[in-house]
Amino acid sequence: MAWLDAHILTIILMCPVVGLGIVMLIHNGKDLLIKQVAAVSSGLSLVLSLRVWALFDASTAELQMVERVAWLPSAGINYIVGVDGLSLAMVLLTGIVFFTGVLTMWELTNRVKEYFAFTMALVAGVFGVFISQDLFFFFLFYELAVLPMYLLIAIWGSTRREFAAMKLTLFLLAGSALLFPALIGLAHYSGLNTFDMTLLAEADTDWGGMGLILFGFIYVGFGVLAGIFPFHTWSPIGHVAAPTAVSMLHAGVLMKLGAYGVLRIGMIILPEAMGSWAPVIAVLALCNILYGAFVALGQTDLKYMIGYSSVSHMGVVMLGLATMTHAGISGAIFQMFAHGIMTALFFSCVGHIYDRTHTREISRLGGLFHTMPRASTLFIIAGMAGIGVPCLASFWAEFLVFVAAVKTWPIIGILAICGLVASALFVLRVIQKTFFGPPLEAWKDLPDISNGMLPARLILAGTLLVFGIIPGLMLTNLDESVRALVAVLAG
Amino acid sequence: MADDLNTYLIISCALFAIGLFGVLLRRNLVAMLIGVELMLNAVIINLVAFAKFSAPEPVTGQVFALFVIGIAAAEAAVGLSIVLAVHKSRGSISVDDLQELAG
Amino acid sequence: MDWGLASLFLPELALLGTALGLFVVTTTVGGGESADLRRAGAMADRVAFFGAVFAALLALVPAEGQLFFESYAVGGFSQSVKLLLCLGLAGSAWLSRGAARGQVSVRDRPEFHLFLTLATFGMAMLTSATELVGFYVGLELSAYCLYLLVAMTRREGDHAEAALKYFIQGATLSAVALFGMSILYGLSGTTSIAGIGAAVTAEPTTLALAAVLLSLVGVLFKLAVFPFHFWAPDVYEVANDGAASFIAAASKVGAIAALLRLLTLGLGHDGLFWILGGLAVASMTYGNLAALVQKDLKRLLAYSGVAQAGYLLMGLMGRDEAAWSAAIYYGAAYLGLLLLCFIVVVEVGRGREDARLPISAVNGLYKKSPMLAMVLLVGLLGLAGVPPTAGFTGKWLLFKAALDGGAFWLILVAGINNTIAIYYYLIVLKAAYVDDVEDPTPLQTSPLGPKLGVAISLAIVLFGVFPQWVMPRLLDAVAAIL
Amino acid sequence: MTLNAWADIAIGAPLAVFFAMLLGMRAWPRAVVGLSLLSALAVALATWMMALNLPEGGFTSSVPWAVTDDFSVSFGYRLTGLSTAMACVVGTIHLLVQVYSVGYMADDPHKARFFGTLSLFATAMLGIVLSADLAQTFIAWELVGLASYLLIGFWNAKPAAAQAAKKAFIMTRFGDLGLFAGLALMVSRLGDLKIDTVLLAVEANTWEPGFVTAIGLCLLCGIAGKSAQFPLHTWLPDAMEGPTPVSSLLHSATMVAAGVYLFALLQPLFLASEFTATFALGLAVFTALLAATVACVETDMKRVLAWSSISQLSFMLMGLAAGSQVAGFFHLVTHAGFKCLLFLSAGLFIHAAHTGDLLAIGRKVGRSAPVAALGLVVGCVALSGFPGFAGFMSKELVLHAVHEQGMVFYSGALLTSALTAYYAFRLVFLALFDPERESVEAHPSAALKWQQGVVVILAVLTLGIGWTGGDLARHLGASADEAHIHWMSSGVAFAMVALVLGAGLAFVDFGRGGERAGSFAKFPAMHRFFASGWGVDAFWRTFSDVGIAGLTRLALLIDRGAIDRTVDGTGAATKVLGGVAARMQNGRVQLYLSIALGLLATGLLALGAM
Repeated sequence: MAWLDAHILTIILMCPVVGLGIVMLIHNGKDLLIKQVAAVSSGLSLVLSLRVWALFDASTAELQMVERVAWLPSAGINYIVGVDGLSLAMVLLTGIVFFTGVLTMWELTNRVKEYFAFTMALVAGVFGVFISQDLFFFFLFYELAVLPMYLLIAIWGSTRREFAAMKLTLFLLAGSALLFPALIGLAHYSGLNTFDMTLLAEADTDWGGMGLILFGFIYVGFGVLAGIFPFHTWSPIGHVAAPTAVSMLHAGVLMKLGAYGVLRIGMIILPEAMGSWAPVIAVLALCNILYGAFVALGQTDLKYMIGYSSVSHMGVVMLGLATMTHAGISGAIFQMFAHGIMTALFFSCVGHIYDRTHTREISRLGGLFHTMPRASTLFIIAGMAGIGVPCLASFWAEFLVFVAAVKTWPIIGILAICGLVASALFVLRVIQKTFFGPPLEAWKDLPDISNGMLPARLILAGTLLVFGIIPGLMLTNLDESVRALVAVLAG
Repeated sequence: MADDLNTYLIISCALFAIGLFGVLLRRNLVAMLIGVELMLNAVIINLVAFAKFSAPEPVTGQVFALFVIGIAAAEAAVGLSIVLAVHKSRGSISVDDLQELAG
Repeated sequence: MDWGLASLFLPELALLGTALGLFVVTTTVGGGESADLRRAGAMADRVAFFGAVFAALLALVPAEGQLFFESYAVGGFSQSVKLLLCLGLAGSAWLSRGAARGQVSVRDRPEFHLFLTLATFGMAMLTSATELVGFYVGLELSAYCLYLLVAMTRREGDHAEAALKYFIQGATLSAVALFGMSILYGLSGTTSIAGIGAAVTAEPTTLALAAVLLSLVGVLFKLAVFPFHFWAPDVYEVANDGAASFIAAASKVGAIAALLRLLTLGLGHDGLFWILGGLAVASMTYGNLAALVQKDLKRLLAYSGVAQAGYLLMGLMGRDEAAWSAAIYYGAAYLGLLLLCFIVVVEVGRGREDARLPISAVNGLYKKSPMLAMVLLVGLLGLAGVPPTAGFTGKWLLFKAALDGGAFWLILVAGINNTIAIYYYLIVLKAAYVDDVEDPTPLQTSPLGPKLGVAISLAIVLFGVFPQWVMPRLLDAVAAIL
Repeated sequence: MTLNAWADIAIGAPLAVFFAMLLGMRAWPRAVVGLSLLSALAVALATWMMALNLPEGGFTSSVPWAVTDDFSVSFGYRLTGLSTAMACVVGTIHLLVQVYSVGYMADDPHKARFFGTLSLFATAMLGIVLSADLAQTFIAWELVGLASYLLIGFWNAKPAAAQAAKKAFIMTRFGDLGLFAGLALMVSRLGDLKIDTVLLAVEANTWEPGFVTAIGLCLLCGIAGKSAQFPLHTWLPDAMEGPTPVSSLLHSATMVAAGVYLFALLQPLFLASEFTATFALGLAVFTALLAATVACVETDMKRVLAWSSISQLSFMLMGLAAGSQVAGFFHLVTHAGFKCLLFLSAGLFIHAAHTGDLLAIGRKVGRSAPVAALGLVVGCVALSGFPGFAGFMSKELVLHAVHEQGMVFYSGALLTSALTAYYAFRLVFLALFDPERESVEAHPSAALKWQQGVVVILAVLTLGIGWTGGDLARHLGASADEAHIHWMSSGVAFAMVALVLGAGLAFVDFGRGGERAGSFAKFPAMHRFFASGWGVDAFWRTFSDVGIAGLTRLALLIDRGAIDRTVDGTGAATKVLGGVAARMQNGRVQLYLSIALGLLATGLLALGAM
């Protein structure tokens, strides 16, 4: 057992990789066996991420469960894996969304083997990013997480899938084109010639002008994936075209990679540059919140609406990071977790509706509350979380971020609070149009979510509720690490 | 024209230039081959001139020249065989007919 | 018979032995009956393949020392490159067995393999030559063999034109390079690269640097760097698959080794490296942009080769062991990735009469042969520099070395280029995985083809994730020649 | 049982019922209803126990909920005179409405969902009332908004109900913006939002006046949203789409009173800045007048009561803004009583007549439903401020308090109370004394007994509440005479004149038969203006059509037009560049060589220059 605890993070990373290997060996025809292997590997990674949560000691800010292997010392690369307050929630989020994603796609019939193989590669990349503490491995897993998206969307997607897949992949990789020089530049200009993040962070090198440029590259590079304002147009198109579980994984977890990247690499290693970039990040985040909400209001397709709502909620995350205060950053990380779960729930419900009605046009849907009470209630729970109704996880996140924002930049804070109304507007409009109102003839006898498919969504709704009622669960773990980060940022 | 290094260098550069323009401007493939041969001969003159005038022990230059002569001959053989193949397949050895492969 | 010296020359001896064997086979071909012609052809395939594998094994034997009056250095660097060359030869020989798709007439097959082996021998000489004469002879020997290989495609058509263009550009540029070498000889009075290097660094006059740049032209031509790359698209597209795979993979590794050898001349001069940097950016951008609009798979690989040469050249801006070892690592990765792509080209192209292969030929590969589709996936994503393949690690190490040479903004250009490149790699991948095909009959591939592809892709992924198995050895090897 | 335990029951029991409903809604609906009634009883009991054995200095206990360095939120209870009194009001009314709903919802298939959401509302309302931390108040405040959204939209098959629910939620959300901004501003000064710390900070008045005014106005904005004050009041009349028990519990007695309760709780903060106090008073008077005029011309029974609630809420705010916590709060208590009675009896009328329209009810039902008629009469008399009844006792205190604030406000208040009397009696005459009443005999169903029982109890309570002013004041910690009516003062006289004028005019218009159009009909322009709610609703509709839709179109334009086009443009441009590069390879070998050697020459020259 001790061995397991010592190498728990690598084992979590290996779950999807081993799963991928096994799936590749299974003959193409045996769909059920492939799904079971996927379920076991995702279930195992979820259980282990819960164990990491349990083992986590909230009283220290240092990295825990660290595994360090000198990989290629001549080039300054070593395999360092560890988790601290900032990444703990993200590991759990990935575990949950991965497991529920696999369950949601249980009824897939078209090319099952390749689907689960690519999904597991993607998730291995995501786990890798959240646990790795070395820039080389961070970027390796980051790109590994982005590439399978192309095939997942292009093969199993729906509307304009090839165009959307290509646009999404090129947009994200254009972002990573900026990251390449930035990450290498960090190792070079710090004079340490190592990619070990903790060393880079501790050695308070004077970056000078180069620090600003590097931070700019990192912010825009990772920001593209986090959907910051001018670079967000790929995310709605990508979500609409992607199959359900892929949009769950994508909006739920992948967009957090971007924000996590800015946090872990930008803010910790280049604190002074963060200081001077913070106002820009805050203004762009404000645009994200308001602009995303108003565009979501104008959408006619359910998934587009959720896509733009993700853009709006990611704005809250970036605003929280930009405040550089304890409450703000804790709120931002809480929002990354809460929004991940919420979007996953959103997409799984929309996926169910799309599979039954084969349309996502809000105008053609109506009165679904009576034909599909389960799907509707779950969608409304997700919607309420989106609006920031209390006793659901997103409330605490937005509450902390907005309070911190008003404290640091009163004008931006107050304007950001208007985001509360904007998000209420577009979510309620959709709920009213699709679920309330008289049940339409066309959708008379549609089956509701079956008992088999319900547990996945219940897990998601349950997590929202648990973290909504007991925010302490999340905040105590974050506390020390964020305090240390704020101290670094304060310089 | 004094019998010293500069004269030979001038001659070899001139020869090299003539050969180069032969390759670039002549329409006929065989003429282009001749141009390449001229360039190689210019190099040979160069080598021998350096060996005679400025090299500490001249033998390396002359050996190098011998090698170049040998290889120039091989080159001519290969070049002509390819020109022959072109003639068989295209029926002409003018450069203007060799423009199908593009894009 | 003192085995001492001969032990240094083993891989070359193996290659010469194979060449001799093949030469004997070519003499027996005389008669016209097709039966023994086919037998001779099959015999030639076997001799060539096992000869190459034997040579590769011999290259593993550690050897250290000088031959032929210090003009032929054998060491870690040369032996590792020779290993790669022999593997490349084995791969190409295997790909062109039975002259895949019958592109080389049965009568010419023994000669085909003879020239392949001689070309590899020439490049092996090039790698160890520490002296201009040996360097030049090796360069020309391999070049002439390649021209003939391209000209050997059986069917009438454009192969002769491609071969001629290849020859004319090659001959002219090697003459220019020779002119530069002669001036270097004139300035330094010696033909040993080390001697010349010392003379050039002693008084770095413009003439000396210009001569160095001129002498580099021959190698840049072989590497297909931007202004000297015009031969590549035509040759890849039209040459028979065996020759094309050899030119794309093995000859590029040879070119890299030659460049590393020759570049030691101008190590001290920033100006020279900034011009190389300029060439690198030009070839990256040109290669990637031109590849965007290609419809033929092999022509696309050619332009991608030009772009990869650009990345490699930029990596060398670091001018230290890290850069040199990264270059070899990237060369090895590139060799493996190209072999993967050509396995798919050969298997998919079987039965097509024309040597060309449009991208649509790969449509629906996921259904026709899932294993080949996976091989293509790893090959293309490796070329695109996507983890966990060796392509990614290679690019990372290359760009890290480039940054040590102060090329931060060049790396940004390289990053953007990489994104542009991903577009056309994904276009091919889309054809293989997404586009459907009318007759989903499974592709009858050769028994060994896909399995060899899977083995190579596994090796590429493993070397990508565990670079430390090979990098330390490369670093020591490179330290010897720098 | 310690006070803490009682408070836990008050908040925990209904929450448990809500979750039971969520999980087991379809399986055993009757069980959920039973549980809900039981929990309502427990809550009422808990609130009364808390009120009765409240220690002298009040009782506060809290546990940290979310802690960060800059600011932390705690969950807990702060039992004072004010909070326990309000809790009792909520507990009792909630119990009565739940009992009434058993009858009202007897044949509705989604019964369990109704009771579950009603319990959720109870938890949230008590969360506001008992909270010790303004952050917890804000959280409960939002939850109440959610409960009201779910309850208004209970019959979500009806598009009108769904639209009303959305409108209610969004309009209260506008108000919540102000509340959140106020709280956030306060937090930037204090570490946490505990009510005691806030009140201490206000007493110490360390903050500069501008800051206090800003906070006051922000909080007022939140109160205007929740307690339907001008301009955020148009959602309340539409909220009548919901079932009648919801209208009675939420939209008259308890939920809308949350804003008033918050004002009473933080009264020192509002009164600390002169400007906020007068602004609040002016706003209250204006809203009261507006609502009263609209109530006079409204034809639907429940909408009349809704506009009347808005008007009475403004009376409470007037009392508080004028400085007397007892007056405002006492009016809240009495209003909760008689308005709930009016709504429940309206429910009976609408059940009998199957329509909400006053004239139709008058014709179809009229006096044939005795209990409903009794409820209506007692309610309207109390509402109109007939001396001795509940309405008069509390409104008199309010008028007395407003009297000191200057004649303008006082005259406005008097005019409003006259109008109140007018529409109260108009209601009675139209509903009960309709000359052409066809006597259709009502068929009392078994369930009706529950409803009629509750109406009778409430009628008795309404009669009694008027006299409890004194001990309520004592409970609030103020002296008893604060709640004493100065019978012989000029204020009472003016109030009597207003009452007689209003009632008289109503009798003249509707009492004696005739075309019963009402005197307002004589001025058609004014009639239409009042009927449209002074055009406020139209303003909000244009705001959303032009403003929000316009912004959306602008955002879409930017998104599709500018950003998307540039992105696709760059993609296409690179392909065009690719074409150019590929064309460079045009097949002529001599061109290739010239390009190569030309570039080489430039390289050599560059070397020379370097």
